[in-house]
Amino acid sequence: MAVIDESGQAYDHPLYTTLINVPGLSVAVASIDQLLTWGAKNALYIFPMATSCCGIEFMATAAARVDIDRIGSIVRATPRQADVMVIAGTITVKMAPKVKRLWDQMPEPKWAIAMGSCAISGDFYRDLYPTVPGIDTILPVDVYVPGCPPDPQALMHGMLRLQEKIAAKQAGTWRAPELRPETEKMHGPAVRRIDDPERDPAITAEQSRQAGLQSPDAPEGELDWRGAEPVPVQAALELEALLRERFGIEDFPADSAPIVPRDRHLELANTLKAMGYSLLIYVVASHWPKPEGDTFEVAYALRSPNAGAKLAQWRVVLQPGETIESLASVFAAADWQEREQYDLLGVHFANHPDLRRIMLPENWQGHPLRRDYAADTACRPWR
Amino acid sequence: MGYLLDSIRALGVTAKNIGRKPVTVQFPKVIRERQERYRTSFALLKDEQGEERCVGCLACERICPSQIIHMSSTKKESPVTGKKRGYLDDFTLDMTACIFCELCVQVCPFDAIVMLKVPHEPGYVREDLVLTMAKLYENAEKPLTWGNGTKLMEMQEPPKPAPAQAAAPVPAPAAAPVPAAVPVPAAAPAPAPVPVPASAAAAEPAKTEAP
Amino acid sequence: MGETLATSGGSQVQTWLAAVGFVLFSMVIAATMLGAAKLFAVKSKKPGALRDRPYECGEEPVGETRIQFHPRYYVVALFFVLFDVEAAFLFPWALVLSKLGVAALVLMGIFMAVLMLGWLYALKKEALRWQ
Amino acid sequence: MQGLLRGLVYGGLIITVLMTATAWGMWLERKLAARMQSRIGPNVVGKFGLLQPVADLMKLLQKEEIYPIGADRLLFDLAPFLVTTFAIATAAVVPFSAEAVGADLDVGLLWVLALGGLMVIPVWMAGWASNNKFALIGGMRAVAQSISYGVPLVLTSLVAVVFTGTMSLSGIVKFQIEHGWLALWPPGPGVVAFVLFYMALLAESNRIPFDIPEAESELVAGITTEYTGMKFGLLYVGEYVHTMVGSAIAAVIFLGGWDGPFHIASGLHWMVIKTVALFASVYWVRWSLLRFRSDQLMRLCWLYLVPVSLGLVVFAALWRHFVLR
Repeated sequence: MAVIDESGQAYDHPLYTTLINVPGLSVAVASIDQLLTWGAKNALYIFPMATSCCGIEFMATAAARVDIDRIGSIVRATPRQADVMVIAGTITVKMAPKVKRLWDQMPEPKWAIAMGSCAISGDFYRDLYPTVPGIDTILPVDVYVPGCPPDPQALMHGMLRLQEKIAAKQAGTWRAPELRPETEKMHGPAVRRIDDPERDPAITAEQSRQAGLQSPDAPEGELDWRGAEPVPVQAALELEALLRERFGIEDFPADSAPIVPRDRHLELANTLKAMGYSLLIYVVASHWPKPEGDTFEVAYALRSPNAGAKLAQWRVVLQPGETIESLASVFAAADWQEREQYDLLGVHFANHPDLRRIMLPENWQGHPLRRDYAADTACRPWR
Repeated sequence: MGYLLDSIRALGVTAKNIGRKPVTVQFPKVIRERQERYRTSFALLKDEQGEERCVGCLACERICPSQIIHMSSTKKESPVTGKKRGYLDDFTLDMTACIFCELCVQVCPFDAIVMLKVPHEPGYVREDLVLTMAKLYENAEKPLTWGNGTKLMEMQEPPKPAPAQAAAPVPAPAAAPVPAAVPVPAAAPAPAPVPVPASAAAAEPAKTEAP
Repeated sequence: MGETLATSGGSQVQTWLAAVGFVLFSMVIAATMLGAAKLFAVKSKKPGALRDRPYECGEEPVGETRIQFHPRYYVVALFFVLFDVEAAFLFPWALVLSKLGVAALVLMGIFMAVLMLGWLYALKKEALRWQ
Repeated sequence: MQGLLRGLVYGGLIITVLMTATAWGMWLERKLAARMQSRIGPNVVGKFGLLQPVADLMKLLQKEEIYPIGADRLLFDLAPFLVTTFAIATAAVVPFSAEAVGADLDVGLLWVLALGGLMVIPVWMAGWASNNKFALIGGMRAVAQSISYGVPLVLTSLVAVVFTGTMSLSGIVKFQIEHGWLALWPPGPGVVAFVLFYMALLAESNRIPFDIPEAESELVAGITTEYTGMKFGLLYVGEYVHTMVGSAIAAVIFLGGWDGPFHIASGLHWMVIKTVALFASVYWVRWSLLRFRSDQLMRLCWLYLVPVSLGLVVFAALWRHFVLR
């Protein structure tokens, strides 16, 4: 088993290296070698790293129509018994260390198939803050299966290509494909973007003019997405009455929820819960950058599931430096929803039992849903 | 008891299945026939005079949601028509991040870029998935999908009053080749009435034998 | 049917030896397969830093692995001992049943009845109810 | 010494055939499972995919060996070795025909039950040594399940002992040749005993619907989670051999062993047919049914199987005493 990797040897084979040097044994070794190679390529157990829609196609590959079992591949749930990792789906920055760990836990000889655009390059999420621009930035990929998602037959084709590669590699005849110099270190798509600063805007304009096309920036006409005026329902009236009488609020905007003072927000939640609004629907924050500092608006919605499914909504406006009382003591569901708002927007909830990041890695810098956060902010080690 | 009866029924179902013919399509031997509107991968077409259809108008490059199309072109005199028009210097379509939305085909005013029915081959390096201009023109030989820019745009326009001589029932757009003289979309300049693209798209049956 | 028991005697030694030989051979087979794996298995040259960590779906293992278990497993073990010892008593009884007559039948009936009383008690105490 | 030699030679022969049969039993299982799901199953490696087990073996041989941090290395290595040894050694006393028997012990049944019961130990070893929570939980459940279902297994085979008055497996077959197969005669309890034995067999060999220790959807791969390469292979093969030998024993105890129906063409081939049919039926059940929950499993065993099998023993004793004489 000449296990030559293009980047040196990934694994060692003590028996082979000992026996090949014994004169007269080379024939025996060669035949054992062929047998092992044949085995290696015909019993590829798969470890599915299915994170999104490609995973569904992956399942279909194991199902009746394509039947990956035909070539001897079965799916094992543990990396210890797998030979191929099929990365099917978008890998986020938080997922990437886990994928790497699972890859490490697979025993040699091992192979990887990147299935679908997201796994190959990050697809059109590739410039966004949470996306790894291609799984080959963290582990060596042997076969890329294009598609969005690739259909099961394409994955089967990928497995066959992998078999060819294993045969060639273990026979020592594998030669890495020659790369064009400009794409040799390609970690993003080979294509430059339209907003690439190296592009001459004059060329773009000239090409458009030649084609007789209008400027693509021309407005497409006014779109009116606004629907009918919201109809006041009984629940809204009930809430309005409550807010008027108990909280002394007079301002009820027609198109959005009433604003409740920060210090009485917890009291309102408790009152509403006592009135039967027992279900927390959402906690959503929004960010308003202002010259004097960042203002946040946190919107809440409660629902009473029993009494005619009434909905109560209100907002709390946070001036720069202010925190908001957590609702986790009233509604258990507020716990993780508030964590999410903290994670993505940096809103601080006072007296929250466990205010940690929930979606992004613990060591993430900044809060990506703030308006001043650039979508393609640098993220180690990928960008 | 219910579990027992259900178990027996389950055993019956599997036993019945053993006698059935498997539905598996044995991939390398038999290539499964694609659906009518199945689309993957791309090709660039040439017209009947052997001229490249693409004039480098950037419509596809601009609309691509993944921003994976890149082209550059120069203006030259056409040896066929004698008029000045754009010619591609380079055209790259990066399949590593394509989402097969078909928008590039829909916006093409010259029916130059079309999609294929056969998927792009899996590759060993990312670069294998980059469709260069040469590869795109080679791909024109493969089975194409039915749709090109003109047909797709026609589909989305409101139905026009039928011309007097074409009173015959209009064939379904999916299967029928386009009539010789299609009305040109208003946006496009008219480089002669848009000729029928090699129209292999609709006519060519799906390949089902071994490659 | 008692012949096998009666006539066995000396020849059974050879049979037992044969059984031991069989076990030896099965050990040889298992050892051969493990040994062959030692010979042919490849070795990673640059093992990933996390290769030897216990598998926990890609996460860092949380807490101790070898933890205390629910006592219901212990109850099951007790029951097993009870019933298996009973079965051990039943085997010789079953072998010589035809020779002993009704007395053996009655005695063993009482034995089983006592055992089932214990079983009923456990049932009532819900010792066998998991969850 | 002569006996030892006989054991080695006969053992070698029987074990080789058994292992080969098990290897292609795996192929048979994959093919059967595939056909039950309207698939084809392995058909690329060799004609009809017949070389698939060989390819699997070759691949497993060359996989890297990994010891997880904190693993008990001795137990970790010993477990697959013992699983395979015990599974194969059980076959020592199984009479495949009047002659083809490794060692026709007069307490053959006890040998089978003892070695089958010993399987618990390496399984728990594997679970404990891996230093993995999935493996540990799998091992714990495996122990609970195995010892629980060991009781009906012992009691139902006791039914056969009560009927036949012998614990030698070939003696049991000879009795059945004389008096009719135990699963059919006496009518009723024999069938029940056979069904209970079959269920206990499924549980002992960790097959669906009793595959709680493996439970892919909950425990990743159960006790084998941390095992790589050939050691995983041995644990896997051990289970299949266990199933195969269990099927053979069920055929011997309840289905008349090498006796043909109505004594037609009795011989080794009948034993092979019965064993393979039982083996295939185990996988038929496996690919058709759902898994029991852990507590349902325990309840089924202790609430129903144990008392029913005890009742069968009592019935057998009465029948033996008053009918057979």
